[in-house]
Amino acid sequence: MNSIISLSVLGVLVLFLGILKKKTWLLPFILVGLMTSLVMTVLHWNMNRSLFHNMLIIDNTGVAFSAVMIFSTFLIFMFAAQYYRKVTRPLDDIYAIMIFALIGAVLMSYFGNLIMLFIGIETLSIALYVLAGSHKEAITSNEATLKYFLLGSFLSGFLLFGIALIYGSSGSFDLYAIHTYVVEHIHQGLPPMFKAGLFLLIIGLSFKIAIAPFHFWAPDVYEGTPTLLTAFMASVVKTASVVAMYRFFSITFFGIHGVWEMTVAILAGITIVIGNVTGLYQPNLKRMLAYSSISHSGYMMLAMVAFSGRTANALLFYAVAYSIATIAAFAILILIREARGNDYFGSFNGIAKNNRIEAFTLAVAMLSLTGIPPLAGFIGKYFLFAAAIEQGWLWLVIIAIAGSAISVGYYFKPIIAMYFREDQGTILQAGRPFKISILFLTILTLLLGVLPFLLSGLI
Amino acid sequence: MTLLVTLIPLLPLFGFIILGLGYRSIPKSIASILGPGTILISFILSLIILFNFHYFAISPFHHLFTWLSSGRFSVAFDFLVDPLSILMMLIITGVGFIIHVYSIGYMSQDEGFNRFFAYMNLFIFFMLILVMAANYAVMFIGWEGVGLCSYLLIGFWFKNQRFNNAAKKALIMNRIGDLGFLLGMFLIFTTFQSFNFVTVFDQAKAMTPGSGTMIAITLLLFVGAVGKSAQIPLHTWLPDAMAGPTPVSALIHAATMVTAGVYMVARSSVLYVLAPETMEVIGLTALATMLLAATIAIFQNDIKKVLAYSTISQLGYMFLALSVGAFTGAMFHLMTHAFFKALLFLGAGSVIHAMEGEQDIRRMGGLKNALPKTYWTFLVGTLAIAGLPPLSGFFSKDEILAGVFSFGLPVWIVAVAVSMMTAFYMFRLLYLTFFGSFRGSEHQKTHLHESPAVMTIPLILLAFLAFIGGSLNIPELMGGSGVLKEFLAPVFADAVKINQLPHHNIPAGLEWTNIGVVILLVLLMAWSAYRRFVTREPETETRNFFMRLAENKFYVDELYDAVFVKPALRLSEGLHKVVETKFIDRIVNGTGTGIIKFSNTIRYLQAGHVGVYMFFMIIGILLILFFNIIL
Amino acid sequence: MFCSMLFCIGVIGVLIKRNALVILMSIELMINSINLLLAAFSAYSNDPAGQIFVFFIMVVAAAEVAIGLAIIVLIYKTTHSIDIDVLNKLKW
Amino acid sequence: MLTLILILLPLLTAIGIFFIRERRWVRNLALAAALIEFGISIAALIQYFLYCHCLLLFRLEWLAEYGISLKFGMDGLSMLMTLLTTFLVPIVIYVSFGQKVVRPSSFYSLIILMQAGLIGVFTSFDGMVFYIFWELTLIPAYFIAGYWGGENRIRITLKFFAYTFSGSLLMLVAIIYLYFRTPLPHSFDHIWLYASNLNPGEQIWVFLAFFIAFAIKVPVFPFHTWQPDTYVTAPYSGSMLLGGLMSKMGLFGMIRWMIPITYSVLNRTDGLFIIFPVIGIVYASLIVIRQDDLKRFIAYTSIAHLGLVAAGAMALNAQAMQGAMIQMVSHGINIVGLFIIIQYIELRTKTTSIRELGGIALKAPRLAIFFMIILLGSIALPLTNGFVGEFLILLGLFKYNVVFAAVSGLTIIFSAVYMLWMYQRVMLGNTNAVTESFTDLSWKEMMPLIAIVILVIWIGVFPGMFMKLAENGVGQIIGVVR
Repeated sequence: MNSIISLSVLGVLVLFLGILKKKTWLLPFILVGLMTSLVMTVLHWNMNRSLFHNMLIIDNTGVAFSAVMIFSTFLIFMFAAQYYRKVTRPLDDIYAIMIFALIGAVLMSYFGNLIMLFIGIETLSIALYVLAGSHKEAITSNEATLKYFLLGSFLSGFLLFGIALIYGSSGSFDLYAIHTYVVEHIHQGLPPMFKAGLFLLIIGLSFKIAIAPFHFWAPDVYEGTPTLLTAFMASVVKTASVVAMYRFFSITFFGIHGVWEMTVAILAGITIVIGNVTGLYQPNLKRMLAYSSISHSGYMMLAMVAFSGRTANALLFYAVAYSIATIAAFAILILIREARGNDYFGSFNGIAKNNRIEAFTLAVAMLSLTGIPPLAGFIGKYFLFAAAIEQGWLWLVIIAIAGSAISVGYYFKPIIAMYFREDQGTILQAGRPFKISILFLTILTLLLGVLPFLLSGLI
Repeated sequence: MTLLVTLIPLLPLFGFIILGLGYRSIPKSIASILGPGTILISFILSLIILFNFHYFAISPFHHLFTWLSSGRFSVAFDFLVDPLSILMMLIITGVGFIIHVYSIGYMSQDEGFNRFFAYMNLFIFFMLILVMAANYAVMFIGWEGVGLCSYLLIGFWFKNQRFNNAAKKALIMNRIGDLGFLLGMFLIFTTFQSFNFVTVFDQAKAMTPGSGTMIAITLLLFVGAVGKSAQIPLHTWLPDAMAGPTPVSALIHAATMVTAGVYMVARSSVLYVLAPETMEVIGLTALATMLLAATIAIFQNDIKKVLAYSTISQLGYMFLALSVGAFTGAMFHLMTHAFFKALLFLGAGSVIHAMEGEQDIRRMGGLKNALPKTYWTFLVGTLAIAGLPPLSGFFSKDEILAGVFSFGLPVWIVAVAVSMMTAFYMFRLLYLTFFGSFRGSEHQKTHLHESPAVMTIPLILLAFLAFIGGSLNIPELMGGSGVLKEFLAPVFADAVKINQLPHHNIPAGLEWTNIGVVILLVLLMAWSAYRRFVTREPETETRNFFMRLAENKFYVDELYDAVFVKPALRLSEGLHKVVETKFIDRIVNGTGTGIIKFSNTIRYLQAGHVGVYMFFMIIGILLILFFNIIL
Repeated sequence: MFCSMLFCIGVIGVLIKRNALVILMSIELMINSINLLLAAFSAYSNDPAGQIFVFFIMVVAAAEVAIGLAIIVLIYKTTHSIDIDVLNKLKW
Repeated sequence: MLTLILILLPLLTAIGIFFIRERRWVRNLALAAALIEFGISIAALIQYFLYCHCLLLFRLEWLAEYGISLKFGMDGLSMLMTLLTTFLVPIVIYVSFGQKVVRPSSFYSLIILMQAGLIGVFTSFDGMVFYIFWELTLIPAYFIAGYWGGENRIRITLKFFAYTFSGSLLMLVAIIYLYFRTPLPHSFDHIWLYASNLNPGEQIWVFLAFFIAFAIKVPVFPFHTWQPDTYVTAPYSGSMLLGGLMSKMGLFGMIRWMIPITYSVLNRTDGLFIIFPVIGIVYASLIVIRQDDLKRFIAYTSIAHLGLVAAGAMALNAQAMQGAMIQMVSHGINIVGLFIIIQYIELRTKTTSIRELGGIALKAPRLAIFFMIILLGSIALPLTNGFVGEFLILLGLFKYNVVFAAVSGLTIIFSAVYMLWMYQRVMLGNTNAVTESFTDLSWKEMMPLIAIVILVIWIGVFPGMFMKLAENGVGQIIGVVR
């Protein structure tokens, strides 16, 4: 609870600072604020209480995930200075909106009631619509925001419809209440209306996570959105939506796997295939990362399908590993764009020569996403595969590993370009804090890979 | 005693290592002492062993160390020094020493002097290992080792790719045989759980004659022998092997290595007598080889080639003897053959030396005045191989013929025919080389000279041996005691006991008449050869189809080339061009490219139009709802 | 039933129309149909939560529409059209 | 404990070296580390023979709740392979001094890192840890071949990586699958994995996954197409590591993991899978005859030789498997020796085309001698290392199935054919323009070759120690199989 409050306060204060034209204070202030709210979140550990008649449920899952999301945001803000170096006007609005979006995400990780879920999602989405279009001059940015807005609101309509149907059949918005309803009606079969609601809910969330066939927005929007915010989308938003979905499966729809698991499994399979295969052909890193994020959503669905007591943990680990790697990749992407104006793989040629740390970071990120031991990505994948195999979803796992095998094809493009292709004498201007933070990300990836038990036993 | 026994092979090895490491620094003088010296000591040691063995009956077994061991399976590096081995050791070291001495003179001008002696010593080492081995595995070491040495020595002048090809051919042919030998060993092991001669033979005695495994074992081993001893169909390497320096031909390709097959069969006599069918196979192979080689020999013009083919046919003799169970006879002939064939080769070497590398006998003639020593020794050799009494060849051949006669008349006739042909081509060689008028170039004529003492003395020594060598085993018929027979008796005792072959004794009169007939025929041959090649000029002889066929070795090489070598190369091409690139590699790359193509197609789903996206999403939604609600 | 039909109409409107404004309106239609649905349900099982939710939805929808209109204006400024198919720079 | 040091030392060295700039320092440090590593492994060997002829085990909980624990140990097999690794890596490093390496710090740290990975693979007794190290070796190999490689290295190395990676992913699935079939509490410990109970159907799938993964690594026909290109394009150090050590990972994996777990498949299918390597022997031997590039030549010969080893490993009897172990060591030594010689030749003549060479023996008798000895080793002449292994393997195969033995035995003929052909073309004959100014080896260059030749002879004449190690290791595996 405190974290939400503190975040909101932070957001408002940021706006004030903007009014006071205190540009230089902005980022430090935000970083400090995020740290404090992160601390507050962590203080909720093992608190396990519900607020406002189960409107919000503060449990370890929620705490862990929201901590992760706040942390990711923190990292992204680390790179904000670099990204907006050339911009002169105070960016308080954009930062504030990012923070509000974060609040939405945190709500999604705590919600105990469909109303809260809806509010969380909408807070997140509306903020994102704005962010996506925040680069007003660029036509791509406009297109991105338009597409995102139209599709987003369209699908949130379905989400709402789903909520309505569930409400209609169960007569409540409260997750536990619905669950009791489910438990009562499970043996004489759930009414179609409820089922329809359930699936519409899943669909609404799949859109946010970018599960095929609801992934179409992702590549375009990612490409059009300003890179920093793309990183935000790719890490925080995805995590939030995943945890939201997890809450459904762990609380409300607990005990009726039979109803949804096959559908989700098929969706996951399609997503993995489409994400990886399509990613293979992408000419530039940003769009490639979009597809990679799609495929990773597929992998996370793998964990949902193979639902068990360890799923939360597996998801957490995977989300962390994925977010870290992705953010690192986007950080390097920002540099490349700055130096070269574009992010086609050609622009990566030989940057390893003069920019060892940057190249190394990107390489590690890519390897981690590919799932090569001993990096965090591998452990995450291992957890998912293990869970899936344990539950006997062998065919799905086969698709998944086929996907990872294919993914080598595109994750190695930047590595090859950076290390094996001839040098063009590029030198990336990265500030010291920037370098430190990417190094930090790299070390984190390695650390989680070598000492996974730091995170694996958490929830 | 074990130490002494061990020293016998180790000394040549020692010589090899010294010469090999210091092949640059060591001066020729030292090399020419070290090389033969080690062999001489080994020879003396072998004599000591013989002496001890004979009078103090020391145990034939000498254990060195365990070589391979895995679980129950274990191969020990053991020596078995029984009469058979001792005989071979004496031949190898003795003849070896003489040839080494000869080489000092022969190779004196060669810059690879040290290398040569290093290889020769290495060869002696492996050869000794081969004959001293107490089990098949260790025997195999020597078996392969001598093959290697012959490879190295045939290709000694490696500048010349033709020689290298000959060397390669020799090793590969040997390897083909070795595979058979190896499989035979494996079969032995799986049958008797051991490689040791003694164990194997003891168990084998219990087995029923003519059993399948026995036949398989013996046949496989014989394949090895065929490879080593250049019998049909693997005989083609030996003539080419003459590319090597002449002493090599004398030592390796006449006296010792090529007889390894004979030795091996004799060693495994117990197994062979248990497989009569195999014996027949051996007999037929031997007969075929004898005939073929002899016919070819008649029409060869290269002095060494003639000798090479005669070697092949003489080896055929030995195998024939083995096939009729006359093991002692085979060994006896092996020994005498070592003497006179070495002698002949060295004589040829001396001739070539004098003719400055000329090997074609059509360019020679009338050398007997220029090289008297060579001529006389060569004459002895010829008489010996032709089998005229009282030279060694006569006794050994006679013993074999006797054995064959008791076996069956037709075989005897063939054998006699071959011995006649032998006489013919040997005398042809003799006449064309030493009689008549000189047909070489003027330059050669002026440079004709007798070889130095270091080369002639070995000739004389060998001539002496070739002369009296027969006395070792004069049959009872001629009031001889058959020393060798008695000496080897214990080795072949079991074999003879088991041997089922018919052994009705022949009346002495018949025996004598046979001998007489053979001698007469041989003399006749000598005379006809004289008529043909001395009184008439050799060039005038016109050659009909058959002659040309024989002259070209019946085109066996060409046949092999067409049947094995070329197809193999073409197959290799084909596999690489078709299977490898077009098939296997294409599948792998195809998967990759296929996925990329797939990607290139489905990425167009991302049409960029919001409407399209919405449309797809709706379809997705409807499908999900349809499958979950309606169904 | 009626509400579902209304919803479907909205969906179809979104699908067939190419004009951003009309699509926005259709989405609103969808949302309103849901509001109606919720109200009906809450009346059916006399439980106020549903109607409260409706208010939430209205608020959020208002915000959404505001943003949406802003975006459309933005688009119009850059492309001088509000046809959604004009913008397809980002694809494949 | 020593085992842990053996893994950690290179890891730390690799990290350390990565940050050093001074070329000479990097080189010497790397060499020193490798030599120390060798010393440690010798110490481990002594310890092994002094105390229990058994595992020197080190265990540490890692992901307890997932049944993964860092379990390293040294039985006979691990000992042999570790010795091989620690013996070869210093040689590889030393030889690489010959050519000027760009970015030495990365280069040598990758080599050392690879060593760490290899030792991890050979000594880990926990399935998942094994897999982790298995992949860990892939990265350095990829980068070495890709960064320091020859022409169109990018395509080739990517193919290499993708191919092997796909294989190992299959293995990953198989291992995890086994994990859930192990008796409770589930564990990746090798004992547990051996004890996992699968029904025949599952066994076949698990077996196939393992087989493909390992076959690609070895490589066994028909999974070999990545290999020749990679050997050719990789720098010599890379080719040595790939051919000498990485290929052994596959065979080692077969013996340590595949066979004990799924031997029953081999029993049931009755040698169906031995056919692949056996075909490979003939196939590669035939293809090799027409190869012109020396590195490609070696690549194909190694397919043939390793095919024999794989066949031996799968023959499921003590002799064959022991022979396979010995032969793995011998082949590692020989192929590295051959690569060293080829490197010397290329350094002098700037070519590896057999056609263009010839008559080198005239100019460089030392080189000729070393070449000949190593070559004899690889054509398995008695009293060289090659023979011991091949003899045992063929004997074992003969016990298993006469036909296989006979066909594999053809390698005795074939190897002689192609090896001598190559030697004749390269070393013998008269010199030509290319080899006219060929200089003989200096003592510095001879060092590694001397070391290798000593081992060639040693294993050939007194294989006792190696046989003992192999016997102890194989004994347990066979024990499981029985």
